[in-house]
Amino acid sequence: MLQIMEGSHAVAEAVKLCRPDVIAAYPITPQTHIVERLADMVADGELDSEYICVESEFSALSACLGASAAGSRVYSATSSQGLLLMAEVCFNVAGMRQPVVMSIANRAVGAPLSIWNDQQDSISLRDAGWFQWYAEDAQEISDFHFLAYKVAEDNNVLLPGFICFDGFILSHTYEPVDIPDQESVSAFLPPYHPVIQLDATDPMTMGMYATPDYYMEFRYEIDKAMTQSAIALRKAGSEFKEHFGRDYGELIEEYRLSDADFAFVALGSVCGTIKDAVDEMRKDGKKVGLLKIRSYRPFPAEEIKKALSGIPLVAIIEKNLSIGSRMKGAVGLEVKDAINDSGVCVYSYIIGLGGRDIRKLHIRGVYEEAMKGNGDTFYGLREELL
Amino acid sequence: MLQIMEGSHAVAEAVKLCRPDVIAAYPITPQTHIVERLADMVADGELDSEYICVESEFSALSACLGASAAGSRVYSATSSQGLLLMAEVCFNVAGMRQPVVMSIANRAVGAPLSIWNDQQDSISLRDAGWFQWYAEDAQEISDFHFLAYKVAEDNNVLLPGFICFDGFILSHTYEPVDIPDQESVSAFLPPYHPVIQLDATDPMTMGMYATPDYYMEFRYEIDKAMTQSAIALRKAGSEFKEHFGRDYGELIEEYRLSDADFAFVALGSVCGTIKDAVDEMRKDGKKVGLLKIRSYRPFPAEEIKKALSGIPLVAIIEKNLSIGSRMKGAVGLEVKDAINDSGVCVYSYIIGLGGRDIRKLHIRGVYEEAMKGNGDTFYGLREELL
Amino acid sequence: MPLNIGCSARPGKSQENKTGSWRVFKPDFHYDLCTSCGTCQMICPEGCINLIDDKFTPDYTFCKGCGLCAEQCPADAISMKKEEK
Amino acid sequence: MPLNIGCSARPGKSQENKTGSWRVFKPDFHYDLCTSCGTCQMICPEGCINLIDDKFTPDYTFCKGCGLCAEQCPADAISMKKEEK
Amino acid sequence: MRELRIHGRGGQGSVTAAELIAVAAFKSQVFSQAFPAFGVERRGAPVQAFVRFSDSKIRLRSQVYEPDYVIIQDSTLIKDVPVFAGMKEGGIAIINSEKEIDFSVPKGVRLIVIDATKIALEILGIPITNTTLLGAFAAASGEIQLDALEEALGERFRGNLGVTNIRAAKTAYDLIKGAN
Amino acid sequence: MRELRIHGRGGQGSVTAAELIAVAAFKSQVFSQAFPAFGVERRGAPVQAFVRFSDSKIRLRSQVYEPDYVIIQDSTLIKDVPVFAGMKEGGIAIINSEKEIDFSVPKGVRLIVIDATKIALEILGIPITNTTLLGAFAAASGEIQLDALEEALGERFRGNLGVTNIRAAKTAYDLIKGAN
Amino acid sequence: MADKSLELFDAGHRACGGCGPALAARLILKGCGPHTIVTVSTGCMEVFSTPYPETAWKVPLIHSLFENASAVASGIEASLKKQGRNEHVICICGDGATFDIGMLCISGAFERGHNITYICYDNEAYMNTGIQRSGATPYDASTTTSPAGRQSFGNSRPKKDLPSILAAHGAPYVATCSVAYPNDIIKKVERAVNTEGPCYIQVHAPCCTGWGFDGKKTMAVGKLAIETGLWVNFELVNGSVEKAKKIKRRPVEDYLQEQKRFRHLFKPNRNDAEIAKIQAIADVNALKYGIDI
Amino acid sequence: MADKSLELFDAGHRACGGCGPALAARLILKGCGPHTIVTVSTGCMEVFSTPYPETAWKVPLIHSLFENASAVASGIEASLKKQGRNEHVICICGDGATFDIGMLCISGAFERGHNITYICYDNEAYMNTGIQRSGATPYDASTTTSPAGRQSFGNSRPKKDLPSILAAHGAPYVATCSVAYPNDIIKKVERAVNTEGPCYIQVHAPCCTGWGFDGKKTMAVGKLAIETGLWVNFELVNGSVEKAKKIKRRPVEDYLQEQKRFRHLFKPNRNDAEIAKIQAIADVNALKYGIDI
Ligand SMILES: Cc1ncc(C[n+]2csc(CCOP(=O)(O)OP(=O)(O)O)c2C)c(N)n1
Ligand SMILES: Cc1ncc(C[n+]2csc(CCOP(=O)(O)OP(=O)(O)O)c2C)c(N)n1
Ligand code: SF4
Ligand code: SF4
Ligand code: SF4
Ligand code: SF4
Ligand code: SF4
Ligand code: SF4
Ligand SMILES: [Mg+2]
Ligand SMILES: [Mg+2]
Repeated sequence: MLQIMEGSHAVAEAVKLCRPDVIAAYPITPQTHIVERLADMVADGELDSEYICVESEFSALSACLGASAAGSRVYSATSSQGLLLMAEVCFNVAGMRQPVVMSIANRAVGAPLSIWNDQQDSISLRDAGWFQWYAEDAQEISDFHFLAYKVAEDNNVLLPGFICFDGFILSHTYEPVDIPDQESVSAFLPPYHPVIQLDATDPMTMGMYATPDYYMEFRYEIDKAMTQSAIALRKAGSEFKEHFGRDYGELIEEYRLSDADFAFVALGSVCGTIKDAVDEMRKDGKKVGLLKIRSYRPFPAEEIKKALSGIPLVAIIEKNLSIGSRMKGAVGLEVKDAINDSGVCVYSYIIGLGGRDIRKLHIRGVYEEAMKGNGDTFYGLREELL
Repeated sequence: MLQIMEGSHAVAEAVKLCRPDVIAAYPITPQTHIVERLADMVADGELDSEYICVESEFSALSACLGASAAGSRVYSATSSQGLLLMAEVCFNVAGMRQPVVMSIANRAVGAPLSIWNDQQDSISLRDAGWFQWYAEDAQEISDFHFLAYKVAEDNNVLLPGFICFDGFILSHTYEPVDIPDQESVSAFLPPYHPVIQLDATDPMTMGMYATPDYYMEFRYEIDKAMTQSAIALRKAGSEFKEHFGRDYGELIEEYRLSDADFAFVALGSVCGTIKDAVDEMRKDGKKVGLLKIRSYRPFPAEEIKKALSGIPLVAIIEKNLSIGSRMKGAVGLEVKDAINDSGVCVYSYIIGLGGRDIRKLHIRGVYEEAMKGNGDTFYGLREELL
Repeated sequence: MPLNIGCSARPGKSQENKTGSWRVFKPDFHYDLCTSCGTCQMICPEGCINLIDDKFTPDYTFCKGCGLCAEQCPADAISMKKEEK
Repeated sequence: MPLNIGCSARPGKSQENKTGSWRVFKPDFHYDLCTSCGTCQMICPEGCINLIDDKFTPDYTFCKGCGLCAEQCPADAISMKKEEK
Repeated sequence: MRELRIHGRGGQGSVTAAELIAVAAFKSQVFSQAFPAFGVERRGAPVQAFVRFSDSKIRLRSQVYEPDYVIIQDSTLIKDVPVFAGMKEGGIAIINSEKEIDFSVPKGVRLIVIDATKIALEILGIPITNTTLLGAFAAASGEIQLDALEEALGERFRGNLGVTNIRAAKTAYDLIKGAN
Repeated sequence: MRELRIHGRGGQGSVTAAELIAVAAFKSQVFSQAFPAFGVERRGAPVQAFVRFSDSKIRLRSQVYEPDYVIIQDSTLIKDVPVFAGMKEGGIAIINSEKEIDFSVPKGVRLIVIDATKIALEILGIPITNTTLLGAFAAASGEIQLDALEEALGERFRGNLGVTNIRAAKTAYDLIKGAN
Repeated sequence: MADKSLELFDAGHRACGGCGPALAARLILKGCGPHTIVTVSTGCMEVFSTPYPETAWKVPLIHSLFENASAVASGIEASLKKQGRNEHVICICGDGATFDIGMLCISGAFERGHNITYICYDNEAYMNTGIQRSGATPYDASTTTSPAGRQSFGNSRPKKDLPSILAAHGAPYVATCSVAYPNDIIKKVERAVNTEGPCYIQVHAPCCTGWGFDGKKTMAVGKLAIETGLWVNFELVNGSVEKAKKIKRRPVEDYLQEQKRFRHLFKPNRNDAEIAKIQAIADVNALKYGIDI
Repeated sequence: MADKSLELFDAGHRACGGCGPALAARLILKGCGPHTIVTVSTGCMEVFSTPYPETAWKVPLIHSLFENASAVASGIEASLKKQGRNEHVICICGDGATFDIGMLCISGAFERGHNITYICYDNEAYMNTGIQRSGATPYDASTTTSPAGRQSFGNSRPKKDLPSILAAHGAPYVATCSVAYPNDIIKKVERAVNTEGPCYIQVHAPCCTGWGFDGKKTMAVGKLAIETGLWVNFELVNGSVEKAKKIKRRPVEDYLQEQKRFRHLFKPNRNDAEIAKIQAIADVNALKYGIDI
């Protein structure tokens, strides 16, 4: 049913419909409204989950790991500092192949401390073995949760995943969102049946260490599972369409790209602003378009290559910064690799860090800079501070 | 004086010569021999440092931050899980612009747990704002420490840095190394004079938070400082040559590249093995060479582009894996970006993860694969396990 | 005004934030009742009550009008009034 | 033999590691002295002393020869001898 | 697309007001989006919130810089905050104030002054003016239907609180409608 | 470049032996490199260590697969560990054993059996054979000078421990030299 | 003796009017004086007093993370030792930073025996992030992560006994105090910073916003906590109770009724069973510290 | 009652001969029985018993990280609760994982009151990484990070009192025991797993390699610790000492002399002053737990 609600509450509603057995999360702005709402649901008996009020993010994800290993569907959510604090556990959960789903209300990382949005937190965990999907609006956030459990728990995948959405910009915004009913969700997402499990009636040891004779093959298996997750997502996406009408068959979304000679590439909520800007610029006669990356991990290189083929100028709108990298943005490097064509000019623009607002005029500004040949740079700095 | 000693002890000797006021580190294989040796020096009164026996890596780096902010030169060392555990602090220290120097005895990260070498740990922290240098042998490890403090404490830099070297392979190997005397080191590396400092006679607040009005500019400043560190390193490197004769004027090292039509690119100790393999292959008439990346952060894109110019086939020997990335290796993406020429074929090879030994024959094998057009893949998997 | 390195600052700037504008109620000091006990000064969370010419005087530039001083004054020498701006 | 997912395993495989080969000294049981108190079985860190036909019998496939059983036997019924291999 | 900016102080319910307007707009078959100016402000400090209205799906995610409407919950803000900044010509500014003083508003902006505090005190018994001002906004802007607003209020506030808040909104609505 | 592999058990000092050889080689003006087979082995479990010798800087970082020399600290290992694996023709294998039994070694490999335990027990009073075997290695291989080895031992072990270890090494050296 | 008139915490900070922790900061600084270096954790205190570039602190202060103030302080102390400097090193951290996420660094710092004073301003929940439960949240208090609801009476766990935990770490001096008794805070802080070794002080700091009362009642609510025995001001010297204020106790509901976080115990219906449990907590406190007159 | 003959820990593990912790593992499993799920921390125990694919564990076991076994156990317990399952959930962790780096997760798990039993096998240093100091290392023990040297007598801090710390967390049952008394371990573990709420057991587990004695002496050294009063086997029920074994004490040097880690107290010269300090620690223990006959 189409309802209007805060993005965080859309998350909470979606999580509730996924029926996690155990929830363990630690509050951090801007993720808080999610866990608060879930706590309310539990307190009111609307949601029959064990809610563990942990003392830190480190324990949050560790507890999720334990519960998952014991056979439960689990859920967590965090942001920024919290994600960094659990970095070691993140790598661990992926290596242990537990299908944990975690919502990330994206936020900048310190120092300096900032509670505001960019995507440095999840991007910094890009090696960790979690799939990472970025939502543009509340609808995607909500829908991604159903898809995430489906994909994570797929026997060919068995990997954990982040559902990323821009903190405040999406988490704290009221907007219309279609929340399905329990029956349809249950039909789409059956209960979790673990492949490996802690069980006294059938003992096994989990999380052993691997000598040089075995380690590399285990890492290979994780990478393979990640590749499999793309297939699983496409499959789940088309199944989702059958159930709910909305289409998530692709890991990317193309917006007015087919005839474009300039493409923006972006992740998350800024795609909405870019779409509006693209429409405006089209009216001005500029043949621009947008490639939205939904799945950053696995990185859909083939699709991106295809979608951008023939477009000579590409501007990546990056809400992250890999300090000391030439290109500066982490996404740009991979887009460039995907295109693999030096005829194409791929520029990375670091923008909107730490909650710096991104307006349509900035999108247009990026276009101007790219046309002038200025790229791989910050955009929108206050010169007077430098 | 040229001496023979274990790599870890070469680190300890170098650290001692740098005269850190405060050392805080937590043991983890294969870093342990470093801190044990430093503990010995302190226990025997050879080293006049405050040695804090912390309860975790999280506190190790946090204590270093505090001591550095109070005006001390500080030192830490870690590996793998320890580095991941302090990930949040790493980002913090860089943002707070404290010139902390930390040795990383590179080790794989779990799960599965592995105490053996690859470079996943430091590579995973590539966004954190620390410079990252990779040593090929004990001599480089030792020398890098003098350079690191010099560069980190440069007023145009004021950033922390990792000195990375392959765990066990370098840390546990006895080999000859020239350890300078205290007088020469002191002449090269004067005492630390902090620019900002906690001091009751001149109070200031450090580590404030930044609203969207300021945050992005602070991040820009860090990135700029990182760029400056390359300049500072070149300067320090030539000064170092004057003092000690060894040359670290460049962020890369070229080995038989000038006439090569095939280049390996690598970081760390495997470069030694590659050099031997290159010599062998040269004897077989293959015009191969090696580009060794000393500084991965800042990434010396210009230098790499120049060094590889005209070489049509490049194979990156990667001891890391960015799970779900098309190219798989993190270094390859940046090399490809640096070259920026689709005429050049850049292949990434994931090899030697979790201590899988890398032999000359594997280097030759990589060459064969590249010649066959197979790239961006694992090399050396035990097929029978898959 | 370039940035201070590492997001640091020296004391002083806090006073640029005139929290007096937040005030909805205003403490009125009745010095005829005041016993100069100093309680108000000690407990004002803004630290904005100063002893000026032997009188405990709120600094309205910062006083948020929380009413704590009025509530705690043992002599009932402070009353809160709706702010007029 | 493909890998088990997540580096996991079921019990049993430990026994493939025959730690008996580590042994330098070997416990010799003198059943004439043994009082069947069971101490040795309880305290062997390898858990490799079994009650077989009413006799406490070390499993030399795993016994590391640590000597703990001999040291602790209250009846001095176990002696350690250099291993002959 | 039309845009609204609400100015208030921490604790005065500006964010709630924005949310309620968005809900009411949604119930009035208008696409809407509401969000706060994300900050760390404590009780008493100036805050803002925004609402967008549109006939199609709203994709834009930036803050509001050129509002069609402005609601000012507390006239003391005017001194310290540029409450009228960027207002469009033809826009409407609604100010809660006891006095009918003449705030100097940008050219072409219609100014509505309402003593919402008095209404709130009378009906709710507390000087929380957000719901009252919603009524005024509904009347002045026409972006939301009164019954949709009432429904939104009824859902948000249970029991008697709902009844009184609806009454407060309606009172202001009628007042402004009457004044029109 | 020549390569040595040492087999032993955790606690028998194989890694120390490798290090001492490398030090002695260094003192003998030979470039050397010593390192253990990195593992998690506990006391009693089989372990390995390696040494390389060269006339130029050693850059190679892989383990040793085709050794010129092998030292086996404990003959009980032979049953469980492929101690002779990869040995080069013309190589030398030194085994600590009480008995002069004929170990079947690869073709072209010279076998030296020495009762190092006896020597160690006699001179050091404990069955730690690593230093004794070093003497044998020096004599058999010629890679390191006896005086360099003695210097290395003297630096590593202080006081009387140094004296006795040197004596043990020298005894083995003389024994093997005499046998040659 | 502390110069109580010295003002080391600037006006202009952004705390709510009537903020207990803001008052605590002022009083703490009066206790330790200007020759002090402070580390703070992420939380209300840090957020209302250090938005760049507006610091309210006139003593040197460093903020690093939410959970590591005590480790940062350890490093500072070591550095000062090496430099031969002798500033007091204190941590000022929220209860979340202290009872929960900071326990690793705190336990480590206390075990190592650094000469630091760790002060927790205890407003009994994570206020900065919107009133979530912490280990310091009292039994039955409703917070956003321990909400009262149809199947919940609020926080279901008793307040963690951190003073005892840190005394068990061997802290030579542990004390509790309250913003309701300003001179007591100053005195105890002064004693702590002048005691060699790691000391701990826990300051009850009512938070009008988080607990749900009017800002003018901050001191009154704090006093009620003590008068009902739900908070006890005591000193533990080398692990033994040295002093605890004697009082004539009032029933706990006098305290509970003042605050929205306990409203569900009275509305829609009075919950005598739960109130009795809270009364029992006060009774145990009274017995343990011998505060009844 | 525990079936003591059931063997749940397989031979073939890679511990040193005579390893105290390996023995502890066997005995612990006898105490809790097969209806148990174990979490272990990184350390000797994990390394000698779980190299892929050779596990020594016949009960379900999970290893995640060095520092989070108690948090993982929290999750398992919650999951079992939700599933209506009732296996015992126990943690078996080294002293480093427990006293030091695990304190965050432990403190949190105990505060939340999970129904788990946390067992520390205390070999008094980080053995897996090569004998570095932990918070459990006794005073003056030489380790690789607290080496005896020209300016040091070894570890300069007293052993952290974790049983008291966890009792102060409200643990209903806290006990210490030693591999030197196998039946006592089994009994206490059995009691703990059958006590509702978070329980803590600390098993003294001499490590021949790390302490420097011959593997055959593992039990003897453990007994000496108790006979000298440097280790006390006691039970704390709801915070109060319920039982502590009475002994006729021997001088501490009988224990110290057996171990290389204390050798510097006797060689080259006997250090009476330091030995007296250690004797004082035993004396305080004896007083605190009333163990003297
Ligand atoms: C690792 C990490 N997790 C979560 C947060 C979010 N966070 C910031 S402050 C805070 C709560 C602070 O609570 P407390 O310490 O009690 O201080 P208060 O705000 O109540 O004064 C939280 C959860 C963070 N900054 N870092
Ligand atoms: C975060 C992290 N830091 C350090 C290590 C390295 N490490 C592994 S085990 C260990 C020591 C274990 O000590 P303890 O818990 O006492 O167990 P023991 O080995 O003594 O049995 C250390 C330091 C690690 N695995 N992870
Ligand atoms: S509290 Fe009242 S009596 Fe005391 S100084 Fe202030 S105004 Fe005067
Ligand atoms: S009303 Fe509050 S802020 Fe104003 S002076 Fe009184 S105590 Fe201070
Ligand atoms: S300990 Fe000795 S007496 Fe007891 S059963 Fe074993 S062999 Fe027999
Ligand atoms: S010698 Fe050791 S391993 Fe062998 S049976 Fe006896 S106790 Fe067990
Ligand atoms: S929320 Fe509470 S602690 Fe935070 S500033 Fe407001 S009153 Fe103070
Ligand atoms: S080092 Fe100690 S704890 Fe580790 S396996 Fe050996 S005896 Fe056991
Ligand atoms: Mg708090
Ligand atoms: Mg240990």
